[in-house]
Amino acid sequence: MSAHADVRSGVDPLVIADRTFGSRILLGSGGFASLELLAAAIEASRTELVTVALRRVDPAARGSIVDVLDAAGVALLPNTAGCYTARDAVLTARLAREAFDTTWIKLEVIGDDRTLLPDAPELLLAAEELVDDGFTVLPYTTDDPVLARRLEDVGCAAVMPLGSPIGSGMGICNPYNLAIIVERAGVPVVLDAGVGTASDATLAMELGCDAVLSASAIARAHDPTAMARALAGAVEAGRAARTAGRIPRRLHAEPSTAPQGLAEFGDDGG
Amino acid sequence: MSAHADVRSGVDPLVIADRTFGSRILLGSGGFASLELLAAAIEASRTELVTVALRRVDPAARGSIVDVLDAAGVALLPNTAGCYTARDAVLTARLAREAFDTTWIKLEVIGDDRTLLPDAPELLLAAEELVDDGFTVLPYTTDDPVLARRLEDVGCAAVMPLGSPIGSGMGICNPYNLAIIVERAGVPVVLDAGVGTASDATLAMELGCDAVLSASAIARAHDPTAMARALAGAVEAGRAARTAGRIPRRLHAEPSTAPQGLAEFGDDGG
Amino acid sequence: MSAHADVRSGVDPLVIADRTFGSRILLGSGGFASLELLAAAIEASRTELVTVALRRVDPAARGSIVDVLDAAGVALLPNTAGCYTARDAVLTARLAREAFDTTWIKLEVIGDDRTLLPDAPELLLAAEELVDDGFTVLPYTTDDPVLARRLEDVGCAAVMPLGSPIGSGMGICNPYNLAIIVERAGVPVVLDAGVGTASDATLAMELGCDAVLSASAIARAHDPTAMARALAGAVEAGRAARTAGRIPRRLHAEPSTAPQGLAEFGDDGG
Amino acid sequence: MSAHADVRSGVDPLVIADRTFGSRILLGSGGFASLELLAAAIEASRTELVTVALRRVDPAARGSIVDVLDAAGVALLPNTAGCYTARDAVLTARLAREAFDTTWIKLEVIGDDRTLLPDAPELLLAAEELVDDGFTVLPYTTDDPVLARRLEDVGCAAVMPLGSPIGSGMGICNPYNLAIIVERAGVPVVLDAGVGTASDATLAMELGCDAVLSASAIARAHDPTAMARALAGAVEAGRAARTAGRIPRRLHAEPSTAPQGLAEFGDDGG
Amino acid sequence: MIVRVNGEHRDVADGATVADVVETLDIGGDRRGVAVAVDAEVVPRGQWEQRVLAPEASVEVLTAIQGG
Amino acid sequence: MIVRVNGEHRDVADGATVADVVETLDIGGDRRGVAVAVDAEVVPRGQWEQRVLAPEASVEVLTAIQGG
Amino acid sequence: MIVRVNGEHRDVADGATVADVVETLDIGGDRRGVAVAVDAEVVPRGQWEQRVLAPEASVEVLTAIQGG
Amino acid sequence: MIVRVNGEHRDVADGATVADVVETLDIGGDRRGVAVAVDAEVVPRGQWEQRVLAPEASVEVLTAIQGG
Repeated sequence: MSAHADVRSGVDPLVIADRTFGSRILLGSGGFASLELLAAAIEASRTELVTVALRRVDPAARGSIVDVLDAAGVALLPNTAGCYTARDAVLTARLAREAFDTTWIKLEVIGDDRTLLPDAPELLLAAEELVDDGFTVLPYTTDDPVLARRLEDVGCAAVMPLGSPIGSGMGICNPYNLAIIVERAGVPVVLDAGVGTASDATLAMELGCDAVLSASAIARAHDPTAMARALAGAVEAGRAARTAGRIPRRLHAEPSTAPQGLAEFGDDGG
Repeated sequence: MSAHADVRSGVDPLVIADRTFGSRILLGSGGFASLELLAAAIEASRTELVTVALRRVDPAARGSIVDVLDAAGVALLPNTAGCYTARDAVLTARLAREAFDTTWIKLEVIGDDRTLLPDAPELLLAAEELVDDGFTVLPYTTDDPVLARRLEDVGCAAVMPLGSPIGSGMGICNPYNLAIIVERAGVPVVLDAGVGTASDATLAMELGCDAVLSASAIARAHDPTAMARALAGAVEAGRAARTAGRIPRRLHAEPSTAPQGLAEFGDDGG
Repeated sequence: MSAHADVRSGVDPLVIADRTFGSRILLGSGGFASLELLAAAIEASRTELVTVALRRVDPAARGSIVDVLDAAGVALLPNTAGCYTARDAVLTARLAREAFDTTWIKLEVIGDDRTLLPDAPELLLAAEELVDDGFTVLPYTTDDPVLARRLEDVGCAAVMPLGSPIGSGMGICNPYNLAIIVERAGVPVVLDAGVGTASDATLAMELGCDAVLSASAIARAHDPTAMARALAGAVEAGRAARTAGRIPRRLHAEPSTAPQGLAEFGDDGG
Repeated sequence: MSAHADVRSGVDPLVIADRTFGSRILLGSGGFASLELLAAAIEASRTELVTVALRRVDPAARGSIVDVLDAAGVALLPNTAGCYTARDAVLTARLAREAFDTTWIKLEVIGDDRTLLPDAPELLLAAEELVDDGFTVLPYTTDDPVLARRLEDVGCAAVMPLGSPIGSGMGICNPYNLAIIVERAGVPVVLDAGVGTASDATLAMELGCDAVLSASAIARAHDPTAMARALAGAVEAGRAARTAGRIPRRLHAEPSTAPQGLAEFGDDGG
Repeated sequence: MIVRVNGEHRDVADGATVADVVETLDIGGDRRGVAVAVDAEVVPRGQWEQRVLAPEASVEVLTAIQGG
Repeated sequence: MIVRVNGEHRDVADGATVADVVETLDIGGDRRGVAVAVDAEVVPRGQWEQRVLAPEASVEVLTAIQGG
Repeated sequence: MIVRVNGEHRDVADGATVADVVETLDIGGDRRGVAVAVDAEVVPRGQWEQRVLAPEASVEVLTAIQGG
Repeated sequence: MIVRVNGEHRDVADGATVADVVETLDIGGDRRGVAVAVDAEVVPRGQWEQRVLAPEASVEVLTAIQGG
């Protein structure tokens, strides 16, 4: 996606499908020690879109995350976390649509519980079926440019490649793949998973991502609210830097001070 | 230097010698196409300290950089750019003190004009002499932790290690050295040289630098003002992230959604 | 795959399916300027398995690569280069079986002609069908650990993840993925694509790969024969290093000389 | 130093000062659990030059390292390990000359016992004094290209930059500095310190180093003899690869199979 | 009759509906954000009252939690 | 009749076989390493003599080249 | 007599001072940010008037430019 | 008189030489690879016999160990 938006004037919205967002951070709600911390992180990150998962009702549960998101005035993005097959993911998406009255779904189809990496064929299968069923599909995918392209081709509203495994905090292990995905994408590219700290988010935006989704980096930070604020700034800085047009890398130095007019003090008397 | 300042409350000043700065960006004034662009970058970066060089007076010169800095209300930091010996650097520093009525000096003693890398022994010699002469010395140095320590030991008010060669835009080639310098420094550490874009500045702050000096990355960017704004945000984001306390890196995934309460839809009929 | 083979005694064969190889280099035959250069590279690399592609017969063609491989006494590994669908790849594999009287196939199903990256779903489909048809399938795959696992699950005799795009010479862009693939693989892991020079091959073996396939790095080197020899040594060195058990990485120094018994010369008279 | 030696014919000696070596590995003798293991590593590495340190005579000491080196027929290279000042290093070098009847010295002047990094100004001072005193000086230095150049200028017979701290096994933290050192060096460049495993040594040679010195990587490996053999092969492979001339790195793929003559099977009936 | 609700066996009256079962779960508030699947099929809220459970039916009653 | 051989139209006698077509291609040596597909189906070497081509048949005659 | 000013030879009156030489350079404004070295020694502004130049003296008159 | 040998105080006869001190150290073999410094000055092997130690002299007797 082009980065030639007018960042300076502050008019640089993120557009996914038919919705426009003022913030380029998506927040994963998992891992926060309390709903209060989640609420504080939502405010500090300035996110407008927050993921939730579907689980069996638990009478012992205190408070409702839906109420927290309502109070914060942010949109809810249900996910299919925990699904290992297209069939379970599709069913979960339909339950989410029923529960939250939204056709938006963060599609996760995991290959195994050790790496939590996407299962490419099942993911593509589920994406196709959900798009046909009228969903706005945001798939959590690998950093494979071909898979990203095929997800776009079947009608996904965005692609959400990982930088590194969920919760690993390893950042972007393969910037080249991400750059290729961005170069060829016709839909927004959202970095999903792997962000460990601010510079990871800045780099993602400099590589041309349109947004960053972060959960663990914020929720599990020593100070989640401060990290939420840090990532918000990091995403804006990275977006602005890409728009500003960085200098090229070169192996050798390039003087920042012109040599002309340099004084000559003669050779050392000593 | 400790990063346990209270970033949240916005009270997190940079203190060098006897002066306090609200901004953690130092701006190099070299390379801007015009004084107007420099002025715009000063405002966008929110810097409070800008370097200047000393050269022979040029009657043909249009406008005075000193006036620009005065108008912007920022302090001037003269440098010794172009000096290859301790003797020339010391003399240049004394001329700067005379010209600008300041004892602050960004000390540069270069080893050759290809790499523009510091000459360690000459640099240390000059630093010692200038400190003895009452200067507040901010030396541009390599990323050698031992040299950084010796510069501090002779009384430098800060150390300014490079991330990569001046103007190379290569970022921080050796984060390990920088981390060691920070770990042992008793004075502020300012990343000087090498910054190419926002993520470099964010990383520098996450590594524990107290500030970042940037010239080429801003002056030579496609849109210097936008890049100045980007770097300002990047520095704040990196500082905030270090203070917030990042999650550890791990090779394997860590779920952001708890598995408890996962629905069971039975095995696939199909 | 375990690396606890007895490298020292030189008894450390590579076993794929029912065949045993003394060399851990697979050679891609593409890109050599002449069959003579190919023959020289085969000898210099000490490979025992060389890929060939299937194309329309060209009466103008000089010499037969099959004769070259026969003369060199190395086995031929047909590939499905140029196929974009499972169907074309399966048909090409069957033609190769007919032409060369071998059930071994290097399975390539490409997603597009720009990145030449594998198409995960089509690749898995083709692999399954060819395994069912009795082929010994060696799939060229991405560095996605889940896909690698699924290819093994459908019966592939090895997995051949890429380090970086074919011919890019970028080496191993994501060593973490490769390490995870190796950690979980029950069949040999062959690094395929991306090798640019010797250190890439050494690193691949240190990460636990069982072999390295190289084409462009050798064929397009300034001196292909010398590079073939270099890669042969690099693969052996990497294998030996993994078996030898490397020292851990640490941020700080560890003396290689004991301090005990250090002379004391008193303090400097000067 | 140029790499255009005739590697193919096996005639590619390392020349330092007036001596010629058939092997491009220098072995540090520190850290081996026994003199027997050291002897085995010497043989396996095929080194012809081994470092020793000077310490107070210890009547309890079993066996003599000098005898071991004599028996192995390799030259002895005394070092000044443990010296923190030019004065102690110079005195130690002179004692070594007296003890071993050699003017060769591996010059180490350390800045502190935590990083064991060289102290640039003291190192240069000691090098100059020892060269004037007729020594053949091989200085252990940082990866600072300017310092390397100045060491060469005062007459050092080689420069031995570190890849990373002694014993850290971090490999080459800043390949750019090493490349610049090599590009400008008029004397042999020996990578000293930091090698953790084979690929580090291969990379060093690909960057243009003339030799690699390794101690901890071999001595502290799980199997020192196997690692010695691995590093010997790794150094040769890297040297050969540099001479062979690697392919360029490119972001996008470059086909290794020509598309011409690709079969057309019509579109899928299904 | 016996049905499985969120993985646990429950004895419910013959002819019990999805609504009856949901009732037994002490769900706070207006049940916003609750969805039900019976035997791996979504049952829209509008049909909870009508939808009668068969013996051995597997009922999943789900809601939002922190995740992703 | 007209058939397509490796993408080019050829006029061959009615009842021409795969073997006839392969014959027309000046392939050196013993034809080792040659395989044929007709209309996207492999024709084993043993059937080249018998296999008669239909009009418009698409014949691919392939062999090994450097690649991969 | 001849002195060198910023690298160029100038013919100045015997007894010329630093101030005289600076005068000849058309420096705008109040000369803030200007410093002078004679034969590699700083001459404080307060001494410009008194400091008489010797023949062959090398005078460097410097000011601030963008840099660093 | 008292001298320091490798950091330890030793009582030696007045007029003791470097050779005498080295003798007291039980050094195996031909003493190849041994060097001596007295008060931070190298004493060449050829002078061990002649070189008489002063009271309080600091003698370092060094040899090769694994290192570097």
